Amino acid sequence: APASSAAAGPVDKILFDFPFTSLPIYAALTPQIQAEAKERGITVELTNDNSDLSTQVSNLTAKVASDVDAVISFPMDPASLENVASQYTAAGKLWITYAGDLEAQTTSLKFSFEKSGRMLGEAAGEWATQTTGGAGKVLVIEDQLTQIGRERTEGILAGLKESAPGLEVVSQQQGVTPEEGLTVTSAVLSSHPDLTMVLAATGDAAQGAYQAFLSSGRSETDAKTYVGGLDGNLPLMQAMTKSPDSIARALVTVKPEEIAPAVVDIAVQAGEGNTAPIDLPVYMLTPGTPELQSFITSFGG
Amino acid sequence: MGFGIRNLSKRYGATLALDDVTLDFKPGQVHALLGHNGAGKSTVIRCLGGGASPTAGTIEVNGEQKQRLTPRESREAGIAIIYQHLSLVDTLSVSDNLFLGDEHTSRGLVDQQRQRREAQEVLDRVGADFAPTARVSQLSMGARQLVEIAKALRRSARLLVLDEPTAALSPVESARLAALVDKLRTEGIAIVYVTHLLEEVVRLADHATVLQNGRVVWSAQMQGVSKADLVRAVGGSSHARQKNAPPAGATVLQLEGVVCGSAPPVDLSARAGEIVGLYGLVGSGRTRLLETVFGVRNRRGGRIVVDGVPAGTASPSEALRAGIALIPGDRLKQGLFSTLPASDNVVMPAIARLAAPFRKRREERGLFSQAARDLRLHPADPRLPAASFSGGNQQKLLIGRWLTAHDRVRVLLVDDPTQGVDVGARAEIYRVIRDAAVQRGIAVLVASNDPEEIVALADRCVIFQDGAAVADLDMESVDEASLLAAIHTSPTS
Amino acid sequence: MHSIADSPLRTFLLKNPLIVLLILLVVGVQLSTGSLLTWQNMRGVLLDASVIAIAAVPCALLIIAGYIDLSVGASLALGGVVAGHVMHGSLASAPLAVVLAMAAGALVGLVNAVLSTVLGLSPFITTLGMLTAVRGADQLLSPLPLSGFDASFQFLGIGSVAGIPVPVIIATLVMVLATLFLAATPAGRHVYAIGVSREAAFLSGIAIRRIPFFLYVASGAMAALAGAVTAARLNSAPAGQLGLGFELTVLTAILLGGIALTGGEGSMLGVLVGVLFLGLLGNSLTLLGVTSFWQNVASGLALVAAIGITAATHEVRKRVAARRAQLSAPATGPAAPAASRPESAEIGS
Amino acid sequence: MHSIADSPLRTFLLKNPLIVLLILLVVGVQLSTGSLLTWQNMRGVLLDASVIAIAAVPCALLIIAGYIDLSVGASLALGGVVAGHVMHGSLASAPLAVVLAMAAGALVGLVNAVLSTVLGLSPFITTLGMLTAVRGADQLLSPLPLSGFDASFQFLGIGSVAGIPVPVIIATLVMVLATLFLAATPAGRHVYAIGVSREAAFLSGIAIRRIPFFLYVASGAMAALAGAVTAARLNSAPAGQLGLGFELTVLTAILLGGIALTGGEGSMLGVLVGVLFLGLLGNSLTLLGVTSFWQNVASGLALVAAIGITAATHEVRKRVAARRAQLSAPATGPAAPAASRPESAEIGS
Ligand SMILES: Nc1ncnc2c1ncn2[C@@H]1O[C@H](COP(=O)(O)OP(=O)(O)OP(=O)(O)O)[C@@H](O)[C@H]1O
Ligand SMILES: Nc1ncnc2c1ncn2[C@@H]1O[C@H](COP(=O)(O)OP(=O)(O)OP(=O)(O)O)[C@@H](O)[C@H]1O
Ligand SMILES: [Mg+2]
Ligand SMILES: [Mg+2]
Repeated sequence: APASSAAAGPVDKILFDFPFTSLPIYAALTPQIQAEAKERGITVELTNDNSDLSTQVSNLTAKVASDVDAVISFPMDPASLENVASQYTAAGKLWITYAGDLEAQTTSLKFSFEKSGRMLGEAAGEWATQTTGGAGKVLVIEDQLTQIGRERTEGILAGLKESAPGLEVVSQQQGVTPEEGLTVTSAVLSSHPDLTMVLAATGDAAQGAYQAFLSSGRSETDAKTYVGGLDGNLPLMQAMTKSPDSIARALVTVKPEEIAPAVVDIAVQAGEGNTAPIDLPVYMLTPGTPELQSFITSFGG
Repeated sequence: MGFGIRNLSKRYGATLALDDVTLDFKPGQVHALLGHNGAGKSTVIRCLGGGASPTAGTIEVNGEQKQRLTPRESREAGIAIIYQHLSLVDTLSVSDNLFLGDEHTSRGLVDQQRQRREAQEVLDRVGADFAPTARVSQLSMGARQLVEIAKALRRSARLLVLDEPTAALSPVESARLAALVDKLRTEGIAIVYVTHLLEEVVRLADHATVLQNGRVVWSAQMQGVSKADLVRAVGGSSHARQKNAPPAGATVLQLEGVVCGSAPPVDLSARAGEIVGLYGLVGSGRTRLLETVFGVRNRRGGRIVVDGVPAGTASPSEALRAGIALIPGDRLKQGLFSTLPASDNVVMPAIARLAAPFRKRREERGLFSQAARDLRLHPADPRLPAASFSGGNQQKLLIGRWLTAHDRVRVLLVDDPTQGVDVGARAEIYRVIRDAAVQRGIAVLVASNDPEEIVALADRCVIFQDGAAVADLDMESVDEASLLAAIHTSPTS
Repeated sequence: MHSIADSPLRTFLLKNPLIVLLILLVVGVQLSTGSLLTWQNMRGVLLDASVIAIAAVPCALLIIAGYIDLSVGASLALGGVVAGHVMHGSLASAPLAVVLAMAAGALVGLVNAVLSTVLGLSPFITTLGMLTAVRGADQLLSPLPLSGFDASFQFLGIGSVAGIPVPVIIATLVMVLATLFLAATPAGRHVYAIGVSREAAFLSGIAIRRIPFFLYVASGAMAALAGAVTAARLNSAPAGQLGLGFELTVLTAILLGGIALTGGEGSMLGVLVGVLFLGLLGNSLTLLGVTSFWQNVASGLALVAAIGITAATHEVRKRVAARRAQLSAPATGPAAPAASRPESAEIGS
Repeated sequence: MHSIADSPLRTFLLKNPLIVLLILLVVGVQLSTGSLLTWQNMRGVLLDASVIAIAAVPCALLIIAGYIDLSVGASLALGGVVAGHVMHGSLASAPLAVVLAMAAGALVGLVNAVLSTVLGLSPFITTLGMLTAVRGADQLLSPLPLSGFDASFQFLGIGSVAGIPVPVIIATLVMVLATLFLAATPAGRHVYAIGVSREAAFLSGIAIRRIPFFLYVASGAMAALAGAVTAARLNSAPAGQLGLGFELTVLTAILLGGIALTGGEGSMLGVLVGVLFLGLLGNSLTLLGVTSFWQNVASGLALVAAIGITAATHEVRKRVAARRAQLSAPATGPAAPAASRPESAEIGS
């Protein structure tokens, strides 16, 4: 529900607030947004939230009185940002929620996390049905600390269950970084040497899992092994290009080069009074995906 | 009604620091506790003050027998203690320290005004010339001692315990303290007085007890007891001056117009084998001079020449390279590695010299046992942490560090060498210093507050006043009285 | 005792150089952005600073007493979660929520106190262990974020009394009480004594365990209060995200305020300056539009610079005092005030 | 000196109680999961532990000397990023990558060294500032992750020599060298002396700045080496994610190993035990299938328990030594070796 469609007016300056500054996607995305905006004569400011909720709130609060016309913010905890969002809209600015919906928002840029998780789960389940008759042991590397992580994890589990009920989820472990993925997978591999699938709520953790398989002696192209994750991850995409049989079998991701125009577009459109939300597509990347190379490029590879 | 201890024992690990000791402390009497370093004197005091709990026996307070005391109980029973190692809080003011743990309050808040007023009164009583608002960290050792005494007096104690109170005091301050003790005695306070200075015992004590290895070996009223009797009872040898042949070596150390801080330039020289005493009042600048020569403090001017070569002394390690070593005065703070084993404390500066390039453990052990023997270290256990040695034995560890370690030392600077050291070891330390000077042909500067020590040790004595070297006395013609006279005459007269 | 008249302001500033830096920062950023000193912006800065200050004050007292509490981040989250649960429960009442949150924090503090003061375990590692354990507990208590509270509860975070935001009032109160405690009560003096030397304090008959025990409990309770305030501000209490890394923020503010980890020194004014400095630094970098990775570089270097300037001024102050003492005091008088051990400078402590 | 025969093993275990806990942990988890002691699993644990150990060793030396380095997490990432850049550059060569990574880390160490030892600023806050600043620099150097390295470089992380993984070899080497350094060189002894009392060390002519200076440089270089190893293991070097929170892991391992933050005590064996304990604890919880929130609770409590048991054994050891000495020694004999400072126990330190 657009709280303030009255705040129409040309958008000259936008604030892009993406809190997870340590993620590679942050570094991939921001220059593209800046380039896109520049082409249209719009300036972009960035925040530095260091993946910390209270820093995000402080930084956004500090900018309420500034001359930005629109903010595109990825809320670390949606409820916590309602207040800030209403301050922005009250100040006559546009609030665009990135990956979520707030009551006080002008509009939103949607990514369905549950859906992308489900896509991965279903793809993995189908693969298992085809190659192993739907049997096998699965490790799910989850992220219970953030809202999006929880949604993704739910999607993965639901997708798996629907498409291959015979799969056994032997362990669910917290992990978001490559190091965490590596450590956790190594440990689970030792209690379940016959582990065949790892699905991770982040591509980075999936990459750690991939390395764990390799260093446990699993072949890069082992026919019965499946590693999949959410979000682009360069090393995994590169592994996919190396061989069609790579155990890096699936990544569900958005396309940075679609996000950048969308971010600028939605702000401009909202400024013009059009507050329809934009739904960004997600893509399933597999070793056979033809545009793999273009994804690699847009992720900075 | 009185105070005392009955069959008191205290064990530290394997050390029986007190072994069935019974003592009475009577009102209006000064009871002196004597004995070698590590005999158990401070342990008696720690038991009285609640700093240690006895293993067996009882403590009598006001006619009541107690198994142990907490510090608070001890204080409430009227016991006031001045510990051997001062227990003041550096970051607080004098008056805060005086009332620590016993503050005057009004409506729950500290009554600063009243505290300052009372602090001023008690500071006046001990003759202190600093304000109650001064921070303790800004006071000299002597002044801190006065704070401790004032702290004890303030509580109108009925048993006052002083553990080597004069070890860091000048003769003037000691005399002032003696007068205070006399006055308190007439007020009916029982006093326990620990010291290694037998003069003080003769002058002050009504009763004396000698401890040895935690046991009472001698105890008597002081009427008719002479200093010689005490020396015999303590088991030390009196350290009469053994005259060496006057040193005829070449000049080893020359200070040419050395300026430290705001003091006037100092010229001074010492020859091989010569021991030069530095004598003066508290704050007369001896420590500062020694620290400047050793590179601890910035030298503002002048030259330091060792064996004819100008020595750079920008830091202690440079000074050491130039052949200058210092045994610092505030040894516990400036010297002791309290948690490291005794052997490390002794051999630390020697480790690097012995190593080639790896450490030579056997030689290190040899050095330690040599020092332990020379200085009668007790216990002579290299593995015991330095903190668990008695005060005097900690001093010995540090003296041992410098008297054994450095072959290359040409100049030895010694600040207050026998502070807190017992009579027997005192003689040993003098012998070790003298031997080092004569046999190794090094020049020694000894700063001391004890005229007796200067007489016993020095070949020559330089008198300090207000940071300046005002007189140079040949010790052949000097005794303690003339030394005392020298520091109290003004340099202009 | 000073024979040369010195302006009290100058002495004060020499003693608290960070204040000068703070003023320079404020003036500089205000001139270049024009928006630092707006009421709106300062309100945000003060609100952030208040939350830090509420938890930092008892923590600073612990450090002065020679202890440390690294578990405040988890206690903060605990406070938020407990308050959130109460507000979503059947007895929803803002005062009850605050009281129970503080009680839960106090419980964590109690465990810290028993471990560190009664059992004498290393405060650093026990409170670090508690940080991890309590953080786990927070998430178990509230795996999903609680949000959407009564206005009565939100008042704690976004309300104002006489135009002053409630968290600022609380922080001011805490700070004033702590200042009074330190300066004017016996226990306050004892905090310093314990920090300098537990042994000396013990021998003076001071309750060397009871005071830090109480401070640990206070630290837990205050961190939880800060958590309740944060939850009220956010109108949400996400267990996994509240107070992440908060312990380091608090510690940094305290250290910036000139309170040494070795204990025995420091003042509440220092804490205030440290907290404000941290808050204004982050805010200024954001207002200046410094890009994100450069912000990290800049704020890290600013920390180093701040501590460097404090140390340098300290040095200057000592020199000045020493020179002045030389001029005024007789050479044989008692050691001059403030002229402390020249050696230590050379050792570079 | 011991009149009652005691088994050296028993003495050893009483001195290093964490080893007992470690063994109990291993046996318990092995019995209930059957997979802890598989080669596959131990290999994983050892690899993780090696990375921690490489950085923890010089860090522990710094702590023994009374300093601290909190910037190791950022130096680790820096090492990974620099090595990654070299491997993607025109001169791609694994040895060069390692050397340049270590040089970059050493540079960070150098800055820390100048700030903390030469200028004498608070090591805690300066290295904390450097942590933030260097982390920012890491991300500026490599905003996008570098990945896909030569096999020659990956060998550093996943290769083996004679069946032993390369990181384990490196860690062992570092540990052995440090043990030798501490025990057999004068500088090693000086580290303890400086840690106990800088002033006393200074007056003993010890290079009180040079030694910690060198240790800071070593700490930076070794953390960067650990970073290169990690990058090789992961086959990628994501600047923002490498070594997040690593400084706390390292510090925890060191403290668990019985090295006190006050300086002056500790051994490399302690670091080894601490590192292994941390690694095995996390691994065991994963093997046992404990869910993530409970893992936090359990590992926090395990830390507290570990430090508690160490302290309790210490106490027992003192008592035993005292009793034994009473039985065997004559009343006035020298003190037993292990009986240190009973008062301090009475003060409850
Ligand atoms: N904390 C301790 N731990 C172990 N042993 C101790 C401890 N304190 C004292 N001792 C031992 O107890 C014995 C008695 O020490 P005490 O301090 O009472 O001696 P003292 O007579 O005061 O000696 P000094 O004249 O040197 O001060 C010594 O052998 C000493 O090593
Ligand atoms: N820690 C200090 N800080 C500042 N000034 C000091 C300090 N210690 C001594 N002084 C000053 O330096 C001057 C010389 O003192 P020094 O300690 O060298 O005298 P001393 O002859 O060794 O006396 P003492 O008997 O106290 O050892 C005195 O004016 C004293 O006030
Ligand atoms: Mg004694
Ligand atoms: Mg002196």
